[in-house]
Amino acid sequence: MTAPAPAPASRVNRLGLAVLDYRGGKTTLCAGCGHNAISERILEACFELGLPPERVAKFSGIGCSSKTPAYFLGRSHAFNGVHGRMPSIATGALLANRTLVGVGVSGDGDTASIGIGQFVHLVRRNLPMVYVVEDNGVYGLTKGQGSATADPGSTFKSGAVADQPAIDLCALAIQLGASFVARSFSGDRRQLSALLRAALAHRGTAVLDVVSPCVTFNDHEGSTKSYTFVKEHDAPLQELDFVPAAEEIEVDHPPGTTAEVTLHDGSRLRLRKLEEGYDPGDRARAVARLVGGAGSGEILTGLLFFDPAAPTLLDRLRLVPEPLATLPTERVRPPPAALEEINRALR
Amino acid sequence: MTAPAPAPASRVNRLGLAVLDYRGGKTTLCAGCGHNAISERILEACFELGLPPERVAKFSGIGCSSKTPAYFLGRSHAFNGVHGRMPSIATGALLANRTLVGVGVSGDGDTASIGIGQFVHLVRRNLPMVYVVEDNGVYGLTKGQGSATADPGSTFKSGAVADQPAIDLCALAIQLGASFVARSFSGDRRQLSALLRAALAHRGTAVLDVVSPCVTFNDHEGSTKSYTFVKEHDAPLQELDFVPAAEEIEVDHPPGTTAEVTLHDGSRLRLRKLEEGYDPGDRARAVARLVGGAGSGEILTGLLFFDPAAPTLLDRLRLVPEPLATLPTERVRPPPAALEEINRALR
Amino acid sequence: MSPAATAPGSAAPGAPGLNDFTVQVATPNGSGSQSSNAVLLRTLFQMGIPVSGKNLFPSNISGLPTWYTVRASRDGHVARSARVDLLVAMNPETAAGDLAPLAPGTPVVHDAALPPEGGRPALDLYPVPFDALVAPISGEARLRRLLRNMVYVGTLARLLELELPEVERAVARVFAGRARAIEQNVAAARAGFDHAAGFGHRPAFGARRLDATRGKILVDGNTAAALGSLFAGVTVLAWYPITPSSSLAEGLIAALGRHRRAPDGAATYAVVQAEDELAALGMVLGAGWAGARAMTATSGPGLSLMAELAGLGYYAEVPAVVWDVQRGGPSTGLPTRTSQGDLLAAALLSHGDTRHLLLLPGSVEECFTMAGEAFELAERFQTPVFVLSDLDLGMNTWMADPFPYPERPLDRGKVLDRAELERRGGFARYRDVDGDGIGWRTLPGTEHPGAAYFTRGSGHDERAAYSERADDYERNLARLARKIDGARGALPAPELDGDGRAPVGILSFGSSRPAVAEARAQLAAEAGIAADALRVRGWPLSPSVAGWIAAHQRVYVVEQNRDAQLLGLLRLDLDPALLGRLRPVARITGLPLDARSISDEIRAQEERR
Amino acid sequence: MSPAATAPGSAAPGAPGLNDFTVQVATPNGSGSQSSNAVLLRTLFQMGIPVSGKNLFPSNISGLPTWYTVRASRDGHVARSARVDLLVAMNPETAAGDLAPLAPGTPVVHDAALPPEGGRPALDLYPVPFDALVAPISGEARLRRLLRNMVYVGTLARLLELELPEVERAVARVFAGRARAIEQNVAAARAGFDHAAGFGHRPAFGARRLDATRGKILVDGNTAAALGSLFAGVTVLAWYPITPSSSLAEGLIAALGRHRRAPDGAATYAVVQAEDELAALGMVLGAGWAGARAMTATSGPGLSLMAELAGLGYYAEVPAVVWDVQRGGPSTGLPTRTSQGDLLAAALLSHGDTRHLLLLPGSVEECFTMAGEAFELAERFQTPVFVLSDLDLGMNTWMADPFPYPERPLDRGKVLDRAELERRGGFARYRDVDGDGIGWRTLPGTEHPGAAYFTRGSGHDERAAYSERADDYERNLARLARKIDGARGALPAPELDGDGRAPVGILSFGSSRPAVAEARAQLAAEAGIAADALRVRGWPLSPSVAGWIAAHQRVYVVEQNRDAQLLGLLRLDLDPALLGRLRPVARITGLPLDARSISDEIRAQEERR
Ligand SMILES: Cc1ncc(C[n+]2csc(CCOP(=O)(O)OP(=O)(O)O)c2C)c(N)n1
Ligand SMILES: Cc1ncc(C[n+]2csc(CCOP(=O)(O)OP(=O)(O)O)c2C)c(N)n1
Ligand code: SF4
Ligand code: SF4
Ligand SMILES: [Mg+2]
Ligand SMILES: [Mg+2]
Repeated sequence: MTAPAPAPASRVNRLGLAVLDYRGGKTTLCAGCGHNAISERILEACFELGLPPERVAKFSGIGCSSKTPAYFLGRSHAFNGVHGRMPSIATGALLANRTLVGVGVSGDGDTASIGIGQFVHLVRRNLPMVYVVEDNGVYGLTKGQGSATADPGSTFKSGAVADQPAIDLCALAIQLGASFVARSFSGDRRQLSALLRAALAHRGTAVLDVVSPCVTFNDHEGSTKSYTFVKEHDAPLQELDFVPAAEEIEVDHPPGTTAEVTLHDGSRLRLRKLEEGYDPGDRARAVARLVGGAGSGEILTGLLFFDPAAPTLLDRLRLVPEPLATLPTERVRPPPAALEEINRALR
Repeated sequence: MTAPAPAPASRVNRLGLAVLDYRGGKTTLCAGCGHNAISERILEACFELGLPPERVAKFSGIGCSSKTPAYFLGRSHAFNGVHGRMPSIATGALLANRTLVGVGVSGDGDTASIGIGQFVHLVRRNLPMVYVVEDNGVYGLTKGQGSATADPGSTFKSGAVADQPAIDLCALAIQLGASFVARSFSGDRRQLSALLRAALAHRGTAVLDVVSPCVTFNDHEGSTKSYTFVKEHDAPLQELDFVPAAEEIEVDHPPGTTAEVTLHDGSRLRLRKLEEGYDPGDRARAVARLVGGAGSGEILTGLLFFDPAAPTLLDRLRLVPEPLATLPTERVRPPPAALEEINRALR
Repeated sequence: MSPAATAPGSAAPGAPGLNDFTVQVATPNGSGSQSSNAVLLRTLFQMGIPVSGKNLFPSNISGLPTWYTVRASRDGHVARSARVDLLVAMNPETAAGDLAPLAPGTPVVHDAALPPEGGRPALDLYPVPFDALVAPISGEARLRRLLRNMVYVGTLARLLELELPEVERAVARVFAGRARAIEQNVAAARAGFDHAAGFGHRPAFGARRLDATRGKILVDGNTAAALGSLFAGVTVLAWYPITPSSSLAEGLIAALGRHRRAPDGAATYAVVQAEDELAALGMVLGAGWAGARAMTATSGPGLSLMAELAGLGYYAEVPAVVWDVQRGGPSTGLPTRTSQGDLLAAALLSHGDTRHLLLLPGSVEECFTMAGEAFELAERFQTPVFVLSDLDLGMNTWMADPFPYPERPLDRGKVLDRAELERRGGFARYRDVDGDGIGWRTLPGTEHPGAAYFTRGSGHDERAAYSERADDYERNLARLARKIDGARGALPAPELDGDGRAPVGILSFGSSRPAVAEARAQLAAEAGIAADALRVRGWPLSPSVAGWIAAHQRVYVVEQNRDAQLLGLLRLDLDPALLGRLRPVARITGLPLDARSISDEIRAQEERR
Repeated sequence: MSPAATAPGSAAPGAPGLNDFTVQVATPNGSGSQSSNAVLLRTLFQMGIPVSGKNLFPSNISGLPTWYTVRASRDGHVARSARVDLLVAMNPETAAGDLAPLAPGTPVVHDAALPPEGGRPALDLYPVPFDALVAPISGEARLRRLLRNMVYVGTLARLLELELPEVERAVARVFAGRARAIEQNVAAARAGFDHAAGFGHRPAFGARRLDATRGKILVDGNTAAALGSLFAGVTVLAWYPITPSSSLAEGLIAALGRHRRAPDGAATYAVVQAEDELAALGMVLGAGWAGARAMTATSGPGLSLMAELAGLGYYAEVPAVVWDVQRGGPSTGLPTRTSQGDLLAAALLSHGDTRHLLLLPGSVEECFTMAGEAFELAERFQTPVFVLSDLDLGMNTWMADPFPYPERPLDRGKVLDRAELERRGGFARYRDVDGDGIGWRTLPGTEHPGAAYFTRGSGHDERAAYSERADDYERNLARLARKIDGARGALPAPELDGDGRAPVGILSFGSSRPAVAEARAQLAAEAGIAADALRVRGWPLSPSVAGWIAAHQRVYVVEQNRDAQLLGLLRLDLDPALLGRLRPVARITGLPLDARSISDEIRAQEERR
């Protein structure tokens, strides 16, 4: 079992850092907000993987969710941008310095409404980064208006009922060519941890849509994003174990029901299938399963799709291995002879 | 056979109007541009259906494609907006006057890049209008840069090769809850005509992605949006006949291979299936078929998805039947007693 | 921490007195003090005493510090007062900072369990055992937390001699229809009131019934704007939530639901929560083009996002109404603080030679009336109109006169219908037939073969046909400039105060209004400086502004931004000979403007001369 | 139709002469005349005669009218000349309009098959049987259509006494490496040349070898900007296509591909064609934040879309370079016509109190050098820098001095690396430690536990922590204002012309430069009016501008927009006492500025005095 045990403050990881080195500022979110749990899972995952916090760059848009990068990984740089434009800012930063590990946090409003265009194109580019949507079906920070991921039929606190088809960000991402797509629940510590660690080890855009109840505006009876509803309707596709690159553990599951996917750094995600026949490597069927299940109430969680071989934006651009940002003058300014030749050609 | 025969200028429709009454200004597009053929098909469809041109409102964004509303239906109002924002402008106009028949024309750049956010949300709202994407895989008007619908592997005139997953606007629309989705080819007069007439008769957003070769920048060998390539790889799902509401014709196809869908105004689209088992009423399978077929080179055309019962934005808003735009003062200004009561409550 | 931190005037002179004091309540956000503060405000209002309430809240849903300030002013001053005459310290996290700036002897109501720390100049402490007092009222912990706040209202009633029956009436108003809540809150207020009987002394100031609020209403500017739009016959609202404009849209949605649906539910309006602000303005332009009265409401970031479409509206000549309820910028800035920082951005919004009409409401009454004027202007001039409110005006509670019922039927501007087209035998959309730069338009759906025209944001001739000709282009742009310039006289005239003979003038706009009025009184009373005042209510400038400036030797331009943006607009517009008279009094702290910071600055400048 | 339609100066005085004439070629768009016109331009250039070329093309891919103007000027004037001294009428659709404004006796080369219609004042006609002449050269119809254009080059060579060997050399340059094309085009030119031998007479003006172009290059501003960026070490380009900026990005992509890839293909740069302009600027900000030299290029509509993110860059203090190659606005406007209409929009881009640094290149040389300066300024001042070029500068062909190799190594501004952090024991991102308003920053990935800071567009204190405090907010905004103000001296100083003693000054910016220079010569020669000139090259204004204005009694502010936007910026910035001296000479037709419209206007104003 590799799901993190609550890390005692004294434990250190392979870098000799304690959990404390991965903490951020005190949260200013509501007590009980799902987003707080996700912050904890992210910092734990970074701790467990032994990522140097200085190598991580955090990105977010605007919203309660987008505030959270201030509450984890205080030793990492962060860029809290404007509403819906986190993907482009992350893209620029990660092109400028490809050695960074990008962690983006967004909300369902930030991603599915104002930010849907940038989301679509980020996914297509397959820029290596983790993209977490803290999905509560409402605009928390502006006090509870409905968002585009609210399921039709779900009621808002105002009494209004969501009546448009919900945007399923996972189905959308898979259909657009994403290379790693998962759904989880802020309250499922074990599953979320495994997925986050796998996402951090993936080379490509890893989309994690995490249902994360808003206790203030969307946790009531009638909401399909409340703690109660999600707990009751969570339908995990797999039981997940993350196996770090160095570790080797015994397979203790009956054969045939377990699969393993190997991540970029050699680590593996072990999937014990709970839904017969679901294959996270089959793009068309994965989309069909999600689209077909829409409206059933069931919330499919787990690793929905994975393609480790999809070329990333970095591959396509064939960047040098070093960060572009700090290349010395002589590597970015062609020599005088080059300019002379250019001038000659224009003469 | 109800595909329009080339309408002689003298023929008149049920309104007593000739084709000439549906023409627009002289095209300024390149000779041979696929967009010109689509303009012709649109005006013919309006003529054949006997739509009063004054009831049609045309919308477009920016691009060669978006210029075309100037070249058909000169007796219809038109709003040529800014790049990528046609959906919102059309939404406002059609809410202001629900009695208008909205015809939107956009390009693949206008829709799939800068405009993808508005496209996604228009489709979700299911605003009644026809949305034609004149899809050539390039930015024509800015001289040939690649667009997001260019198939990976397709080469541009510059020699560059498209290397990102293409956005399949049809798959996207279906997945997002669209109610009418079709794909066609500017060169397939019969199919496009039937689809356009059905789209005009549909109550909801009718998305038509029409492959429309750009003869100047994307009609070369190596392009998957050239006339030659499309002709060779066109895989129609059905043979289509549009049957106007008033007409009744003999079924002359062997039973089992023919289906009919009935449109809002009582007209019907008759489908003679060419692909075994394809059911345009099954959202999940339709998406899976498109996603699964991506990369095969085959261009699936025809009616991809249809749901006549999906509630439209007008249904949800419960608008009065008259145009909001011209309601008289007494219907939009509450009486003095209402204000008195309000003032009292604030005292 | 104190909300004012180093804000202007925190060491303000003057002492509280009868019906002249400011109470500040410090609480954590989300703790439910909103209702208590409303009761406090209402009680004073019902006692006939002029009041105003300022809510200083964080950009956070719950837990961060919040301050609410209730000001009673026998003279009717309703600007923020930088003085704190009495503090209700409910937030242990900010207590130290809240107490620090207080003058010695300031009364402080606090939780008996949390006495303020030592080292402070002697304050006049009133400890209240909140938990003990609410314990008997409810068994529910969550409710008890809320009720604590009503206890301090009762305590204040005793200390400030508020009339208890009016407190109870106010509770009944605020919790209208919820009998159990009324009962419990009244009990809490009484408990606070009774407890305070034991203090043995009270502050040197307090309240006594006046007759200065008769016939008035209490309302915030966003509600006023929503109601104004309702009675102006708005038919399409497209919006995207953003503080501090959301309550304008949400207020309008509520009002439309109540007043504009037939018994069968059919609506004479359409509301769309758009996917973003670009879509919101796109919808408004589409609707305006098709003939609807269409509007949106936003704040700074949304305004910026609307830049491209705003230019389309200007150039394609489409009516639209955009409310910008300003907040602190730049960028996300201080989303829950007030500002007048979008003036230049709105006036010039978009690339190219774009100019917009602005309306600048300075009161809740004007939020109501200008909502109507905005539509009239937008349709008359066929152009987007930007109404610049702000958080202070929009979200705080103000006394106002009741809203007047609009007298005239809607004027929809120059629209040709079928019959008129028939009569004229056609039309040219962009031809200046009337000499005012405004062409006639038709609406889509008009059943006439000559009704259609082609609307575009690219170059066009008088007949709306595509044109790249230099002469068409130049003529069209010149006409547009003429059209916008022609609106000067149609926009609301400036509000003038004073007899016009003072050597000093104060020029301002928007929510600076009450602070300017009070500052004038302070200048006159404290420094013998008489100052006239002019408040600009629209852009482009009224023709009368220049003359007024010319009649004053020194004109202080008061505004709530860093870059003196109104002064900037004046500089862009006026004869340079007048500009030497103008002096900036521009400052932005995020807090509503107070009079003291204006009068201090003007007095200092006048004395330096 | 004529391109100038009612453009300024179409009835311009002056007569053509030796090495002083303007040839206008009217063709349908897409007919392949680009290469012929390039040969014509090059031939004159190679003969040592100063030249300039102006391409007037439609917003359309093929078929609509296009005009290309080649001007030869022994005096080195390279502004557009409104005179047409010789017309090549290749477009039957526009022929009538093209001929209409011509002075009697103007030489016209036309297709023998399409003689100009009667009723025109006698023109000097040179009919050429294009089809017959190209028939022997190629059997391919499409090719023959292109070759027709080279025929008129040959005809002009004869008529204007261009040296045929230089024509042939120019053909070889333009079709470099394509032997068959060279051969056929030379044949076409010869055919035109030979045919013209039969005319028996020629125009009264023509060309003769000079030595005024030695060492010069021919290039457009977008190429120059691309090359300047390349040699400034750009590492990230994010862009979205839009005329007239696309060729800047595409030129840079080509240059990067050639000069910045290792033999194994590894690139020291990243280019992304973004999904729109918001994403483009977002990427640039992300990259600039992470330490890259990042840029984008756009035009008006894209600039408007960048408004929100531009404010983020300003407030979060992120380096970024944005090229705005201006075109006719408002809205989509005239996408293929030039303008200086985005000046105010760029300077103030975004809501709130946002101000940006502007660079205003006036020549292709400056497009090169300012590309480098833009990065230096952006990184030094940690803020977005907007470089305002325009279609005339960016897409037309100009003579220039060869580009100078940058002398200094890249200055990356105040960046703390690990060692320096160690030494300082930490840092506060937004603290003004050096008194210039500029804090020190760290780059993500810096391996030091104290390196990280939190970047945001919302309120923050010196340590980059979230803050809503009034004092933090006000202090931060004031520092930002100081920082931007401090750039005045760091921006390129104005270019001055004249001895500074004239009573009249002409103040301008950008591509107005050559027209102003020529207008000064005209004023001196024709009206005896001596005028000094100052060209602003950056914003905020150089401190020297005020003094220069003060030294002149009347200053004409020349610019290519409707609303006198440079004058507007001057009004915003300068002592009002100086403003009375400023007089607008603002006009926008979409055509590149010509000298005559300036000198006429100034002369008229001077004479009216
Ligand atoms: C351009 C712009 N428009 C609107 C806003 C106001 N706004 C702030 S957060 C938010 C929605 C956030 O919702 P979501 O992303 O779901 O985050 P949550 O608060 O629910 O975690 C909005 C609309 C803004 N900051 N900027
Ligand atoms: C905001 C903005 N950005 C860029 C442009 C430039 N532009 C004009 S058309 C176009 C692309 C059009 O491509 P598409 O929609 O595919 O139409 P096509 O010309 O291929 O029919 C672009 C980028 C613009 N007009 N506005
Ligand atoms: S409002 Fe909702 S989303 Fe925001 S912090 Fe509170 S619980 Fe979380
Ligand atoms: S450039 Fe392409 S898309 Fe544009 S008109 Fe020509 S063929 Fe059509
Ligand atoms: Mg949310
Ligand atoms: Mg295209």
